[in-house]
Amino acid sequence: MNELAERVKEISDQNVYSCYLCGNCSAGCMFTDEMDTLPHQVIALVQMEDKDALEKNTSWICASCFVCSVRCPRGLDVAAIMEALREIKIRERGFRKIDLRKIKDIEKLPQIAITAAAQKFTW
Amino acid sequence: MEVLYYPGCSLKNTYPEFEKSTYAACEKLGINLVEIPEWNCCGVVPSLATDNVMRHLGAVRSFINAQEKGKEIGTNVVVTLCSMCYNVLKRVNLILKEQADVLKNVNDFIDDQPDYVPELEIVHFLNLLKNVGFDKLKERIVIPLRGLKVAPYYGCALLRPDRPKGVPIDDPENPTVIENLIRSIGAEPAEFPFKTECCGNYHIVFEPGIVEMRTKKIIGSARSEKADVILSPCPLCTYNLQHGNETLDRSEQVPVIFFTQLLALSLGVKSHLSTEMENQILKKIGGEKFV
Amino acid sequence: MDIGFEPRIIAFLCQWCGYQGADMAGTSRLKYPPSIVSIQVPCSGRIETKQVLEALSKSDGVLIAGCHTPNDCHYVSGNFKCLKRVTLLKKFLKQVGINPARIRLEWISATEGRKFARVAREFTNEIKELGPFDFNGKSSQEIKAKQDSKLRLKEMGGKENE
Amino acid sequence: MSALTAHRERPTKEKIGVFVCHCGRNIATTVDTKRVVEEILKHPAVVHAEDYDYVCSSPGQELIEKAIKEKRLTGFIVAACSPSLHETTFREVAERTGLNPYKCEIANIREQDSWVHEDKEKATEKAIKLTKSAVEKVIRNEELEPIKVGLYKKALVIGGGIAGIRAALDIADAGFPVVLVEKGSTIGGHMAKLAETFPTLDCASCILTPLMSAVAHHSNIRLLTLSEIMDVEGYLGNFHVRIKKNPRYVDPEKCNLCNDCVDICPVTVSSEFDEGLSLRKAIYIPFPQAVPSSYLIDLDACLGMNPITCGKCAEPDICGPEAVNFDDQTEIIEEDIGVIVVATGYELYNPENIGEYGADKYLDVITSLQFERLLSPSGPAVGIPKRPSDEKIPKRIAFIHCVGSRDERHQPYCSHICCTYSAKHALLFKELVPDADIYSFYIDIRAVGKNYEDFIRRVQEEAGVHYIRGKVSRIYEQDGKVKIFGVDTLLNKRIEIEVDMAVLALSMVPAHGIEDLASKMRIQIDGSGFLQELHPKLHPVESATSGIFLAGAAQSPKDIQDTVAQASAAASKALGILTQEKISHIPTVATVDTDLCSGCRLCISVCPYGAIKLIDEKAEVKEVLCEGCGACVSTCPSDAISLRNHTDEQVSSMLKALVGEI
Repeated sequence: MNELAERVKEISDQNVYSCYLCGNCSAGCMFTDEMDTLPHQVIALVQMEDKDALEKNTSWICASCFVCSVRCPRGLDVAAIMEALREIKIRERGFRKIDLRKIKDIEKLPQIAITAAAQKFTW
Repeated sequence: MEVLYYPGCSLKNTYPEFEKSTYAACEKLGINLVEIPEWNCCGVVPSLATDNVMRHLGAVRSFINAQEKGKEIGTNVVVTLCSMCYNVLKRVNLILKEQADVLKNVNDFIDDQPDYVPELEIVHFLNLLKNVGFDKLKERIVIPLRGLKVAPYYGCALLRPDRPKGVPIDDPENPTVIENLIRSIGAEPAEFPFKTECCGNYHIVFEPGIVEMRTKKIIGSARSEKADVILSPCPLCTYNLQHGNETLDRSEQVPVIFFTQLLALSLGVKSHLSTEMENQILKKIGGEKFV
Repeated sequence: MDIGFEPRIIAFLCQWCGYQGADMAGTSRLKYPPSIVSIQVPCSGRIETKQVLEALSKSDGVLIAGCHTPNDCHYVSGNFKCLKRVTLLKKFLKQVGINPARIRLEWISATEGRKFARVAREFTNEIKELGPFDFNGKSSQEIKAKQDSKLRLKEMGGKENE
Repeated sequence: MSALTAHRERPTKEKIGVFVCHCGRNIATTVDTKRVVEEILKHPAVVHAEDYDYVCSSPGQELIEKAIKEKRLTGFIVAACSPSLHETTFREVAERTGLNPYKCEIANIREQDSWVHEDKEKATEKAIKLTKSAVEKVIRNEELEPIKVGLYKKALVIGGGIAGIRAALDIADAGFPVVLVEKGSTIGGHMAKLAETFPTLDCASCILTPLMSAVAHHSNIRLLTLSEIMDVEGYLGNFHVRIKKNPRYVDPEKCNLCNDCVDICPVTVSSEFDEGLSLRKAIYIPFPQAVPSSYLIDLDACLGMNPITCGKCAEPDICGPEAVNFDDQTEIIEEDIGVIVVATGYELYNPENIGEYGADKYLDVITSLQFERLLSPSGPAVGIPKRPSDEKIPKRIAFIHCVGSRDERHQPYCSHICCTYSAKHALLFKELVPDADIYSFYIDIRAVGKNYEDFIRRVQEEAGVHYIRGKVSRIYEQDGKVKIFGVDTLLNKRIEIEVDMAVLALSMVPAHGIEDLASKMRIQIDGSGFLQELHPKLHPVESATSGIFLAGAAQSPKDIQDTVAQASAAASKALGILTQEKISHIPTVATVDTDLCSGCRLCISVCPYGAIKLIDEKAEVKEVLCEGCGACVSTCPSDAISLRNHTDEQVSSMLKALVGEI
């Protein structure tokens, strides 16, 4: 297993090599219009130890709706893999995806939206 | 029936009508909700990183308070209304039940409170209603909502993920519990295919465009099934769907309300719907006499 | 360890897999030390703890090779019976002060000549590391159990099937 | 060549000869055969030893024969290649010369000695040990004869699909009686429902119905439909089977297929034969070519023969021949059987289990078998598929592969035939509706079989099917259209398309009730629920129980070609037994010393063949059932059971020889 896949496994307990690239995750994903790369492609990149997987916006667009995870024919928790890719970046020293101080209309938004975004985008 | 109740932040701030309508309905149904003392934030979205248990701590602190209160009143059932709270609490509780090492870690860390013994059962209010029995519920209905077509929207958090086992309150692909509730209060459920699709979740904060795109599809799907109203179990879904409605023409909108509000209305107690909304529904069911 | 030490190893090979695997090693002309001599058994499930112990009493190590678990046993489940027995026997050996590494259980199919040769080489080296085994040696720390071993093995014979 | 004879006093009365083979240079280069001969002669039981270039050759065999006669040998050892090569050869030499074949043993000094070692001295030492160990064994071998038992020369075939039909016909044609048991009301199985078959596009009915008719008229075949196996007792050659035959309520002998009963029957239910796409009456014939050629009454749907409620079909002016018989009873039939072929076939996986495809909610999301019926000229759409919701001819169809297959949540295995039949569906449909748009979603195209790749190519080239590599995640209906969420993993594009109808290539699963049947027959079930063959490569049609053979999709998903081939293979295996006068069984079986047996039953629990029974509180081995694995021997806490020619004493003395103590 390559180092990147190993790291993903450490964080998510998912073995990306189980994936046979059927594309079910990408087919059911409601957010692909915003993604530069489809979810199954990102997994293929991790299989090939292509660090580009970390630079794609796919994992950041993923909203953890788990449609991919409940339908994966190989039983992979795809959402957890996406979270692992986010975490690898987030845990890097000096990395900052978002600035919570720059949220627009913060007083209108429900707390859960802000907390959820903070949970997913910050350390 | 006395059960522990975990409200969560939205019910105290953004959407008090969700909680208030629930209390009203529960009183009618003989359910006594005992709010957990000093509950704190659940964490909203569950951490999927298995190497990081710190994010479970918020939930566990509330569990400990619930456990102690539960001992007083003699129950281990914790009911939640907000589906995001349900999802986090359920997941964390199941993880602690299954993984003794995680439980030990967490208990060691929280040294200012009693240990958590994972014996609580986290239940969503919909399942509580199911356990009470939709047939029994039907008997208590004062205003049957005949002629009202209701789109049951589930969102993600009540149905997914399916691991650890036991998180979904119903079949993740073909849930029926809200439909059964709708039927029991006399209304007609709209079979709309987007009932389990994601509303865009926390993207409302930085990428509201994503949420608009998603919610337009969901609302459009409910509209094409001629739904008068969308029923939601989730404060964030409700917020996002309402946000979606705002970007649509008035004729394309479908109002979004909490399922407990419609339940309260049919039970003849205060629904905490806006007067306009309540009149609209009563008009639809030919019930001006109730107005 | 003594460089000149040539270990004696007895291999119990099931007739369908382990023995055929050893034959395949031969057909492929794969070399391994002549320290290993084999005895063919119908099934690894036929091998008894007392036989393994008897073999060990006359040698420095015992190799057991049967069909792969879970589904390859010609007799449905003999390999599992063997696995249970060997697991228990190793625990027993440890208790009486014999290094359980002197007994090795392997699943080797009829086509795995390469694996048989590798296991034979590895096991010989391991036994060389452990040194000669004196089952009857008075001073040997590895054995005090010979006298009551038969009795205790009988007890195990009953338990392992529970 | 050298021959030496020992003249020493011997404590045993056994006189053993040893023949050490050079195998040309194969053994002799590494093993000093002369020394082996010298050393082995020191063994007290060995009266003769010699070495020779090729002991397996004719002159070599003659050497053995000569020594047996001259030295009055009681047994001999050949130190040569592996017993798996020439044990049989040398045991035949023994038999020819008047020795019991079990008084011959092989010392393997080639595969496990000369070929794997380089040090000549050590290899020779080892050869001596191995040979001595074989001597120790052979002097303690009992003289055994194969166990012979008689057999019933009759076969039972379970399942009346194409596999069961083929196996039954093959056995019956060879002149042996066959009992063919079918659960349903007609034979023909799934194949009868198919339109045309890949890759040749033969019409399924045209190739199947003559075989069905042959079964109906074969004098050697007793056909029992609406029947189930109740229990199976006994062993190879001597099975006793009880069969429950459910009532048909119409006498096939009398019924003349006039259809008057159907016309008058007031009850309609959905047709199983048309996969729920059409209706039938409570009295019905599944399809016109059904065998037996007769109507039957579905009593669950029937109003009953009470004249107040109904009973119209039984009236004499409706059923002239008085074939309708409401008093028909369940029958228990007992048969003595020699061999059994199990061909219980498959079912399609229940699409309701795949919620995201909505086959239970949406009329226009159908199964592959339903599509076969729609394509069939005799089907509910009379040959041009119409979609179930509005009976319009669909213009856009999506075929979804791997539905429930290669999927951990459903079946992890590949169902083997879906790629090819989906291609066939596309081709047949395109021929009927030339302007149709066809989308075929696949993960991989697995067209493994003779001429299959050509067939796929033809479909791609001629039918212009849009093959899209990618799985479909969801299917739903909205605004009267079937919508599909898919992906093209080659173009890396997510796609949402609208079609008129979607066809699910559902995975094949074992027929309902297979586990129950398997446990009655003591045959194994594999991890996927199919029947387990004895060995996937060497014994693909045998079950672990002797005399029970497997055929068709009951063993694994397979197409018609493979099914028929396996059915004929099973039939030939069955015939191999039926043509024998007596059955031989290995004599190296377990035997009980009743004086030592405490009746603890441990042996019964470990025997994989049910060969041990407790008689008068003592274990007794049914020798014909025992396969000689020895599991009972190693389990017996009282040392009451031993295995013939593999006794504890033999193992013990062989061990001694192997370490040079003898």
